[in-house]
Amino acid sequence: MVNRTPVIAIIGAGIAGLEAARQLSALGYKPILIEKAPVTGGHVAEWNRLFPDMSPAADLVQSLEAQTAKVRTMTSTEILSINRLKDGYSLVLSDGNILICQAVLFATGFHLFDASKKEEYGYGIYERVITNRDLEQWFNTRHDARIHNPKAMGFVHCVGSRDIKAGNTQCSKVCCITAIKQAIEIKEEFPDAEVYCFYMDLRLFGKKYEDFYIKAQRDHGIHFIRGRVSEVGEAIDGRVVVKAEDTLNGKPVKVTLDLLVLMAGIVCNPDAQHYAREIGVAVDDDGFLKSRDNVASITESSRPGVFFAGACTGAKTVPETLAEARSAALAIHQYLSKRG
Amino acid sequence: MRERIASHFDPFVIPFLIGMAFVLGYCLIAMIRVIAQLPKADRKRFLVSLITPKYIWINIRDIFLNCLIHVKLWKRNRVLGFMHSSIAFGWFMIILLGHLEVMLFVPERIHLFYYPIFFNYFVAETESTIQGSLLMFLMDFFLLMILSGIAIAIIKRFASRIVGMRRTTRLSLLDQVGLYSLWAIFPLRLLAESFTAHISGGSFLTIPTNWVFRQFLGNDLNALPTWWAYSIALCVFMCVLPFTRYMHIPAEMLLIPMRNAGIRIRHPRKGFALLEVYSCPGCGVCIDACPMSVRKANCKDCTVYLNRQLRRGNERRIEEISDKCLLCGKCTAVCQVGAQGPELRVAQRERRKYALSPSFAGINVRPMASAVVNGAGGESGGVLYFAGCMTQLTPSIRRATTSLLDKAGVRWQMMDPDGGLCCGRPLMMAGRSEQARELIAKNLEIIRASGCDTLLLSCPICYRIFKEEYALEGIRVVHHSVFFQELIAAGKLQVQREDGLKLVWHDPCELGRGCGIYDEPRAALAAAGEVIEAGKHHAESICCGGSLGSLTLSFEQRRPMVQNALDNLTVENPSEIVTGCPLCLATFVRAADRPVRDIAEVLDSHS
Amino acid sequence: MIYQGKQKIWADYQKEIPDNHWFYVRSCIRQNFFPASEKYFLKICRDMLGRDIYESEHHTTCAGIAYHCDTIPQETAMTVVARQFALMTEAGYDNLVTSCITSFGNYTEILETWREFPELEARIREDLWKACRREFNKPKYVAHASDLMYKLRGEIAERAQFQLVHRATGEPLRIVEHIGCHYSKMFPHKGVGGAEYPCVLSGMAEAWGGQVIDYPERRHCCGFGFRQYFVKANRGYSLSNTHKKFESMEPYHPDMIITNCPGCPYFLDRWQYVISEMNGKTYGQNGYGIPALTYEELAGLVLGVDPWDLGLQVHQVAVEPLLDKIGIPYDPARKYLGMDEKKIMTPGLPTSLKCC
Amino acid sequence: MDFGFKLSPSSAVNLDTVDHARYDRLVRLEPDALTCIGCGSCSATCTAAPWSGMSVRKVILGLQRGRDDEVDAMLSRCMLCGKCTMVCPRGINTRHLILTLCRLNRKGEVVR
Repeated sequence: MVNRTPVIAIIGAGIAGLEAARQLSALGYKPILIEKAPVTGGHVAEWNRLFPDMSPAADLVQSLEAQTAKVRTMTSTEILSINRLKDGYSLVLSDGNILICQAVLFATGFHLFDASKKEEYGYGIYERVITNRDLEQWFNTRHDARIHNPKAMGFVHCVGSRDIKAGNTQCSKVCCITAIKQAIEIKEEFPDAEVYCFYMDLRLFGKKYEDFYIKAQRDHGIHFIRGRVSEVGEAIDGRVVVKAEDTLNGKPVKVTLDLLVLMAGIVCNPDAQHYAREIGVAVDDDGFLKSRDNVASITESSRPGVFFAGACTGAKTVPETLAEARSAALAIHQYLSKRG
Repeated sequence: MRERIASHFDPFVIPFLIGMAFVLGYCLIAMIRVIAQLPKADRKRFLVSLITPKYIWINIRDIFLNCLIHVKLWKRNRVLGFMHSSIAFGWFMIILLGHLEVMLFVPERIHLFYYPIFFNYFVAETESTIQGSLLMFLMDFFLLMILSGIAIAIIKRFASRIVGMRRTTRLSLLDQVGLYSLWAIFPLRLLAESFTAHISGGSFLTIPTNWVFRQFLGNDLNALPTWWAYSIALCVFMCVLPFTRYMHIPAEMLLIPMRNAGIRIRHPRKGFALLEVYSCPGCGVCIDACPMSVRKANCKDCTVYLNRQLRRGNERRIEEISDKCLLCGKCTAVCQVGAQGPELRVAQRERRKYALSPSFAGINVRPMASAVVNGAGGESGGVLYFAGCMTQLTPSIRRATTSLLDKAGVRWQMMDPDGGLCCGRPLMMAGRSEQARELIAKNLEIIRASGCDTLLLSCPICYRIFKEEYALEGIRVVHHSVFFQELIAAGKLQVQREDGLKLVWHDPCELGRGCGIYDEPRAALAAAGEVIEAGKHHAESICCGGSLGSLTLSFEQRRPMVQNALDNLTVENPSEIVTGCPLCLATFVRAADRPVRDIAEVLDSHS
Repeated sequence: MIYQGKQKIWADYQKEIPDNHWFYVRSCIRQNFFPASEKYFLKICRDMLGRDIYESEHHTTCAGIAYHCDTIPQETAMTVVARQFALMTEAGYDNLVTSCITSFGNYTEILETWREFPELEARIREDLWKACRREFNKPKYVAHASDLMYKLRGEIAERAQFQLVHRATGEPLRIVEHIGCHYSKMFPHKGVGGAEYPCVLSGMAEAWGGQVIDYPERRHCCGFGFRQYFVKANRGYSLSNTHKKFESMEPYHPDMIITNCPGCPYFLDRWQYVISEMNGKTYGQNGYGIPALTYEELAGLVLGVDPWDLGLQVHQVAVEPLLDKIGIPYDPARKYLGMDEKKIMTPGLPTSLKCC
Repeated sequence: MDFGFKLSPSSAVNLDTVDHARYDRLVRLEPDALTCIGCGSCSATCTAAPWSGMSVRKVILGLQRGRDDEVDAMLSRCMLCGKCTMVCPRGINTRHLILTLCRLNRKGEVVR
């Protein structure tokens, strides 16, 4: 091993993978990005604009891609299996190659909760029920027959988050601010629409998030109703009837909407869980990969040579993911340097 | 001595006569209207005062000192004082001397109104007599005095800072007409008299100017147009006067005796309020004084503009100005005519119509009343301490106050240990006095039940209404700062003086300007440390900006006012800011760069 | 409404329903409300479709009503249910089919409770032994009778004399399905199609030619709610629930309602009369009500059973307009004839609700 | 016919039909009302609350839900002491909001 450039496999070429690859390249390594999808950029590449500055997501992804243009990137490549070696790992890839590496970085990201599992909300059954991802894609493409000059719209927070029945008791962290961001964008597009946000708690922890909230209330008159939507029905005209309890008023509310957006939560990528189990990396009871320490070494796993970056260990915002990717690159560097 | 005009008349007096007739007629009608609008009891009171010798003397003295000499203005700003008194007093003297001349020289013409005004045109006087030369000297002297005043006025208009005013009012069109005609009157009189001086005589001012003019305008015919111009300027001024701020000249002469008779604003637009509005000279002293003026946008919300909008009947602006005001009373404190800005605003608020009015008649105060009865333990007398709503947000005041009471061995009990009813002052400030009376009745029930002999307040907002509006005969209403000062003076409360402790006392509006309490808190504080003064203090202290008086000012809008008040307090770099109002305290604490405490806290920590 | 979406959910919630050999337990109240329903369930299964269904005259209430009225503790209900299981075991059956939705819910709830707390099951076994010296095996399958009917819907469709279509227009009838609350709301996986979009009744309706309509308050309770109805002071609450459902389904102009619960058809039927008396409002066409049938009655009609033999005359809402729509022949003169062909009494007519 | 029971009105608030004219007018006059986060500071500190149930939070919410009777009952107990304004974390001028509301009739018109 000595004198040979160590091989670092980065699983997933979303923003975490790209940023880690960029940092590792800068440190003189030759990381290899393995991406299941035909393109890089992950979830962020599908998003339109990012809070809090409303900067285009494409700008961030393109900038990361440009800076990692020289990194060997294998797209449309799946990992069939992953095995532990004496001092490294071997990855069997779907293109027939076997990759022997000294360090593996999980940048596997998250999966959006399948909103149709919350049957009472009728995603996939009612025409006018869409998800946050659908709406974000509409912002990108402006092409969705369901979104046509809505007069009344609703956002349901915590769909598949903080919900023991949905198998995910964790807060997905970014949905509150995403809902408010999307609600504002919708109001900018359709100023006459009444927009309701049904929330359990509003968790606006990040920089400038509260400003977004105040803006949504004050400048756009978005209605925030504290109460989780209990059920959605379809009216005879195809609009959806939403029922919830207005808990601050202690009374049930009912409203007919032209469009209902479900803020699908964040769950761990099942592939990541699968790979982790193959090489004996622990999966936490929240379904995400388990860090060696949730405070001091979140980017390190319990196995030597296996590292984490981004949402594979839990819901993260974009800046958090980028910071973690840098941190993971440094952890890998230290690990490889120590090994000599 | 001879009369120059055989007919004793010249057409140029006609403009003056028209102006004079108009202004006198207008003022007479206006005066009758104001008096008629007074409530019956007030009217009677006022008319009786007019024939009461004591009031006659006070009225004459006040009118002389305020309207002519502008004593208040002198105290405030000598340049402005000189400017105003030179014009007012000078003009008054010229008119007086004119009449004197007529009486002395042509007493048979005294019935001609215009004779004293245009005396030099109609009568040629000789300066060879002592009488004549003295009068002519005095005439020139007062004319010069007026002209100097006018000169300052012109400077003030274009550069107010030179005369010590940061801001001055913006004039309406008619005000400008009035102003320029007023400016024109006296230079024109000088011209007229100068052109006439070689015929009718003159003194140190008119003779030299006459000589100057004669060097190049050597024709007596020049005299007549200047007399015409002088008369026309007078006419213009008098004709626009009722519609300009100069209406304050006659209005104030009625206002002074009315105020001396104890008349108050009873109606937002009629009677005394109307008179106050017209008494406003529009000088703009209130603009600089107003704590809201730190925001330039609020300059238009000062009392001078309220009066102007009231004259114009601009309801939208009247409401805006009335509701924004902090009711700190500073404008009244600095006002030359004593216009009551806060009272006038509250009267406007009172006038407002509501779809919904609160009602407190249904409150059952029996539990609170029986609590104080039990608290008194069958004994009468003792102190009943009412902390009030705001003190509940500043529990340190309550703790310090009760601690001091214990230290002084006073027998006391709380009136609102678990929160009570509001005193009613905030409702009064909002113009809902009828509802406030319901609360007053409820609170009275509790106070009376307690059998106390002293009602102690740590909140000046409460203190003011308990003092002014509650029928508490036999019970002493006292603010804690006064009460503790007395305890210290009587030796019942030992306060240790701390060396190097520099305390500045913030006069809360309701306590200082509202109730006239300035010295007791300072005396009490002096026992604990060195008391220093703020930049502006006593009656001119600056409102903290947190006042409940303002209905519409938002938290953000108040912020610069709070900062300005704090800047004023820290001019002498005190180590601590001390106040006696929980609202001032809460307001200052948020923004201050040094400790802010209530007087009770300071005394408690030093005893 | 995206039908494929529903199908996807139905695929997730399919339960195993054995084809034959069932131990049948009746409902306490259905025999009073709609007496021919249970009779025709047995008749259709046994006589027409040749299934083995056993019924014991010794079985009692499952105690579900008392349990849901909070008048007995669950342990009591469990012991009663255990006796029912013992009867089934003694008769040599493994599959339990209940006529009542609340019974179905009660059995399911007790079996699930025993699964979570085996010590409780042991105690109940002991109690049952002490009480009546009986022992039992837990049933292998518990189904509601509508599950079985759902399973047999294809066979019934093959033998159908009538289709649920409007004879005049050829349009499918618009059918509101109403599922009893205790069917799958407690345990979604125990119901065919789950709790959100149960397909037990809609499967029958569609198999027999009808079209199921989906209205916003489809999930809502019929209003029975045990205590809400049994206590007169609360009865307005029960009525208001039903009213809410009718207001919600009204714009869809349903031709009929089918239900699988003892209480639901009763309240959806009778309350239409009460609402019409209270505020003069009727929900069917031309001043009639919307017939609310049990699934057995519907199966009977489809199979060509005489409406009066099915007991449709005991419904408050007149069924004649519906029969006419489908084209089912009936003899108006026989409507109020008893089994012995003698005239039973004719009910008085309501003020507003039109009846034949 | 008297059955001895009645149809009870629904307690649910139907946002499609609820009349919020007064609320709409209020937020035009007092846009800050929109920023209420329902924290309840105002109710907790209210002088009138202990004996009247007054709560600015409930007033703002009640208006949006068409519960005008409850709103008016609460408003008619306010003493305008201003404590709620002091504690509001969003800086809403609750005191003026109450005064403004008292000036609006049910239709949301300012009474003159």
